[in-house]
Amino acid sequence: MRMRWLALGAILAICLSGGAQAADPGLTKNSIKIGVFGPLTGPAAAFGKAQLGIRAVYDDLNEHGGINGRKIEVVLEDTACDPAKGIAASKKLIAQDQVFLLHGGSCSNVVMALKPDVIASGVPYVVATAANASITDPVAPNVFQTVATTATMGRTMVDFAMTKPDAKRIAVISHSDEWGKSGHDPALVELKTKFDLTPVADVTFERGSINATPQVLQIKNANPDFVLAFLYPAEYAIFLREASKYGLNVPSMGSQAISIQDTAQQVGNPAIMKNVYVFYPLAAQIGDAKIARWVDIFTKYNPGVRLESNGLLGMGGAEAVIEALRQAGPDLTRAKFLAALDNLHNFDTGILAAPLEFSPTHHAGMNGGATITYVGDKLVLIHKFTDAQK
Amino acid sequence: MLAQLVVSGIGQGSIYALVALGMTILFRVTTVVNFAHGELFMFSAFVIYLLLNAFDVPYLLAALAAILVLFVLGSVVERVLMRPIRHAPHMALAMMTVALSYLLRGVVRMGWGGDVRSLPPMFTFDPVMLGTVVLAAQDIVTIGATLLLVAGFFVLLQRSRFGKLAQAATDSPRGAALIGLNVPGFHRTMWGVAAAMAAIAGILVAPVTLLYPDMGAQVLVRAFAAMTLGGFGNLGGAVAGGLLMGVLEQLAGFYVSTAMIDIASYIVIIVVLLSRPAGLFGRVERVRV
Amino acid sequence: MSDPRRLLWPALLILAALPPFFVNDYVQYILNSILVYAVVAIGFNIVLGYAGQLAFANAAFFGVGAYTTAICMGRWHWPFLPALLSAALVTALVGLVVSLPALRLRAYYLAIVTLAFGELLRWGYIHADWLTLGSSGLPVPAASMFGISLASDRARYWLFLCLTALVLWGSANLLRSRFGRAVVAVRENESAAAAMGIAPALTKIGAFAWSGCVVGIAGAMFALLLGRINPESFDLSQLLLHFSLVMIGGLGSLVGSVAGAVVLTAAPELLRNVAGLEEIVFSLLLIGVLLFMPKGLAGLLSRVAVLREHLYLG
Amino acid sequence: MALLEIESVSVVFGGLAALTEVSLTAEAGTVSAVIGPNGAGKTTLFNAVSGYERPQEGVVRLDGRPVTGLPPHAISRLGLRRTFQNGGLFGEMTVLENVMVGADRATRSGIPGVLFGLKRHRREERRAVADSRAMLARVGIDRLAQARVRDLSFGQQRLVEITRALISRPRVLLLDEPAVGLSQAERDVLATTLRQLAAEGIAVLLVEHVIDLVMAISDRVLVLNFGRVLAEGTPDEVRANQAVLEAYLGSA
Repeated sequence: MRMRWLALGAILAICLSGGAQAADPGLTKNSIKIGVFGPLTGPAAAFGKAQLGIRAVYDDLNEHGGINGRKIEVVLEDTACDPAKGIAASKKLIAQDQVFLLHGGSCSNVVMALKPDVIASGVPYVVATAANASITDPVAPNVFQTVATTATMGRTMVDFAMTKPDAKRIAVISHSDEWGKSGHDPALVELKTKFDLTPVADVTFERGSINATPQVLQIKNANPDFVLAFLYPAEYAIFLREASKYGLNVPSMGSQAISIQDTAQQVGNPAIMKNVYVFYPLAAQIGDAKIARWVDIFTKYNPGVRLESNGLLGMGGAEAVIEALRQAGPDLTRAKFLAALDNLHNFDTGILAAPLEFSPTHHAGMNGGATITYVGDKLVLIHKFTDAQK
Repeated sequence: MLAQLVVSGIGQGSIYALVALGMTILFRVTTVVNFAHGELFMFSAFVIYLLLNAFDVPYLLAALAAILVLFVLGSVVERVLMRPIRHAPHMALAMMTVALSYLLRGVVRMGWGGDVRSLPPMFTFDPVMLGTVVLAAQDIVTIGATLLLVAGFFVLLQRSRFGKLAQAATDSPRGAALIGLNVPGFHRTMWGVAAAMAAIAGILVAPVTLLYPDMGAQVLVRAFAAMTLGGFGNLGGAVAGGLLMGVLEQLAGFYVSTAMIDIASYIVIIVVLLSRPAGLFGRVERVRV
Repeated sequence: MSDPRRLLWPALLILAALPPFFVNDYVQYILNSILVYAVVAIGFNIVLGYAGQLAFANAAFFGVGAYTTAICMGRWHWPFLPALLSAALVTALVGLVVSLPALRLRAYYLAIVTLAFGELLRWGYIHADWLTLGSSGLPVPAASMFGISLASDRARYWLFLCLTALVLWGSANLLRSRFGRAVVAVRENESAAAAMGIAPALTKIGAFAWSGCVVGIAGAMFALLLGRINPESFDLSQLLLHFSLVMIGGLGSLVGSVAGAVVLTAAPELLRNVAGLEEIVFSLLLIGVLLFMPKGLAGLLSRVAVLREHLYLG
Repeated sequence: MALLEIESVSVVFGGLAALTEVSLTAEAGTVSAVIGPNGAGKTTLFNAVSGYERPQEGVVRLDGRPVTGLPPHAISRLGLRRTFQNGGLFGEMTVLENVMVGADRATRSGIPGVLFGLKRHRREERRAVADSRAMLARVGIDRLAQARVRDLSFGQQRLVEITRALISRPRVLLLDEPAVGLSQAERDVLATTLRQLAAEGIAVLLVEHVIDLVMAISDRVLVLNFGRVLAEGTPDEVRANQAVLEAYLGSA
């Protein structure tokens, strides 16, 4: 008698565990569940527009018939750019919502905090706009970055600065938070290794401060040829205003978070903008036909939300996810999706300034980016300093 | 270079002085330290932003309206939040202002989201050159307004009957009530005046800085440093402390390191309060058994 | 026969040990967070509630505990237990240092000095790259205790549960002894306490040291919970949360502190995704407590007879 | 030498001579009273003896050991307890807890023992509760044990403060106007209790306005006027002293 119960128990156990292997979670006959997360609230909410852009691309895909017969179901979670909330969001998406893949993260500290558990869970994770190079270094099989890493950005900005004829004296101003530091450090390394230079001035400027006189005067004292600024939009605008007030009229370059139209509006003086260059990760400036499709998608699915470059930044990653899903074919599994991403070569997302290049050992997809500046009152994308002088 | 730093420091310090002045006036009359004063300052900037963008009124009108709105807000805060717990221990009063700062930040974040907004510069005439020293229009206005307000408050509190009543209401509320002074009403007015002071600081600073919900905290800590340096509850001390803090930050930032700017106020607070709690001009309170 | 109430706490403990068998990783993580903030609230209540000192240094204590643990484990490769003990000890010392101004300064001055102290410490975390890796954050390596790996949330839950129970029990014993009475006596009437032979200065120092020790333990738990520590976690918004935990939970009540932690850690999970909503709900809760329910949740709970016996209202 | 010796103590507040060369000795087992009009310096004398005021001149000795200048809690630990004219209790705590603060003086449990709830310390805690309840019963207010002190009447608060002082087994007990606010019945209980304490060897020092209570139970009486000693002696000597009659009771 007892034997029968034992056998029944064993069969039951097999079914339960067996069931789990058949189909990856978050996948049904006609839907793929994707967990999108980012700083929708809190001080860094401006970066959260990337998540709105990502969701818009998926919504647009659904309207055009989805992919391989499946529609994308987006679950949106907030991290408020706080590691504790970020971990809660990712665990909710993995354990509770049981999503098929994760696509999110715009604050590197949050991504670094939740990365270990995500790697352990094996859930495919495409990083939205968090750019810290250490996110995909060392490489993890299920973690991919789809924007230029801070190392790439630092290198590109230094290279661009050095294209200014006989530029030798480079000054750097940055925030002391993670975001500023992750741009500042690689730039100094590039300056040292490639050009054997050290910055003539290296000053910090705290988030939220409203006066940059000591910083501007220190930089002016070092009479630099070029200033690299790893600052948030508000503080970069204050720096530019104060620089012009004290006669520091030297070209300066802002990093990826800066949207040049906003800065122009915040500075409120076109003359200053002549000397302003910004690292630009997108294929063209907003308003150019080349990226009109994505601008329309963003505004269509996010009515009333003011569009700026941050909003479009994550869309390249969404295009990569869609491409990988397409290549993985109808009977989709996480393994196939990861394999498809692994050999996505020279993939032009249409929206990003550079193609995405992945391989099993290299998951930082985008290396390089353009620079955007005002020539007269027209926005122009350039790669060398001299391009803007024509 | 030194002159430029000092001038810019005074321009910056006068903002701290304005905020510290508002907090000191409130502290002197109601013995409450308003931890939400930074947020009142932030809120007034957003009120101006709303008026300018939604109704397209001239800046001056928007500024005056903001002062009025903040005065009403201050009075409502006193009536609804502070008066019911006026007999509670200091901790409850302090916590109420902390809760108020939390609430204002949440309301603004919900209303205007996380975007950083900016106001057109209030004065567009070029900076004045004093030899090599650049004095921006904004600094002149801020310094001018601060001196004006300080003088005004000195006359109001030291000379006028209103000032005497304020002093009476502080020293012995019960005594003041006995002579027919409506003490709670008086507190409500002072909360209104303090909030209006925060609005004035907000009006002067908004065009210089950029608007986002968390801009209040920075200014609050500097105002504390100013009040501590000048001696808690001492009007002249708050203003002198504010100006000193502004200049100190600039000098520390230039001559020592720009990383020092942020902690100059923390160091001042700790050093002054541990060595001479009464600050430079305050009087030492003697605690009797 | 030992009276039945003595069985109340052990029974609660066993009951509390069960959830890991039923919940998924996400809910488990929330439960772990609740335990961390329960210990934070207990520690902060000792200084704010029992000793009546308006000190704004709790987020700083929390940071010191977390960083000490992360540094001991991350850079010097200590196992978890010695790192936890050193975190408790170092933070107790920091508590002692912070108590020195408390001996001379009254309400507001103490609040402002401790606020400045907390921000100065955070500046230190950012700029002491050689020790804390600055703002890029300090990873906390996988921990184990007595050979049991603490990598999974479930294992961490049982560890946190033991630590919380230990802190709750130790604090209750201390508060219901001559030390606890001395702390409350000094809060109520310093000169009368001196007349009874209680040294006010020593008592305040003891309260701050014990509070530091407890919040240091919470910091160590926080380091384990996140697996990575960075300076922004210990700023003013963290301090606001600590204040809300204690004020809404109940000033001067251990059970209130735990209740505050449960409510305020679970609530944000329900208020997700709406900008500013959490701040508004927290501040309205705080205002509501200050105006209508000064005793906080503890006041509410104390109406339940069986709890009043175990509710040390001090 | 006497248990408590006060030798020509003078206290000056910013130019105002609150006390000038006041001397008093109190033997163990006796009740001494200090009387005088308001502002005569009675409370200042208590503050000087118990360490709350630093006398400019003079010495206070306890058991022959000089204690002037020691902080209040140090003097208290040597066995000198006092009550306050107003507000000497812990408002938020219950009557029992207030009294237990007094009982705590006797316990020797260290922090580690208490922290880990060792048996010895739990027993000590239980004994402290039992002793406190017993002392409350002795003073006749045990029914108030669970009440919050803040909610009690002024008279009841005085009795709680005296109970707390008694349970801490003082060697010298300073009582600042204990009889004020007490009903006649409560005053009788107070009188007998004080006499019993003296009988147990405690030196009781009393500042009091209720003259018949003072005269009934005091062994020695010190009369202060404007900070100076007007007269000193047994109740009868003082009652007959002409100078006291004039200054204090109005010319007969």
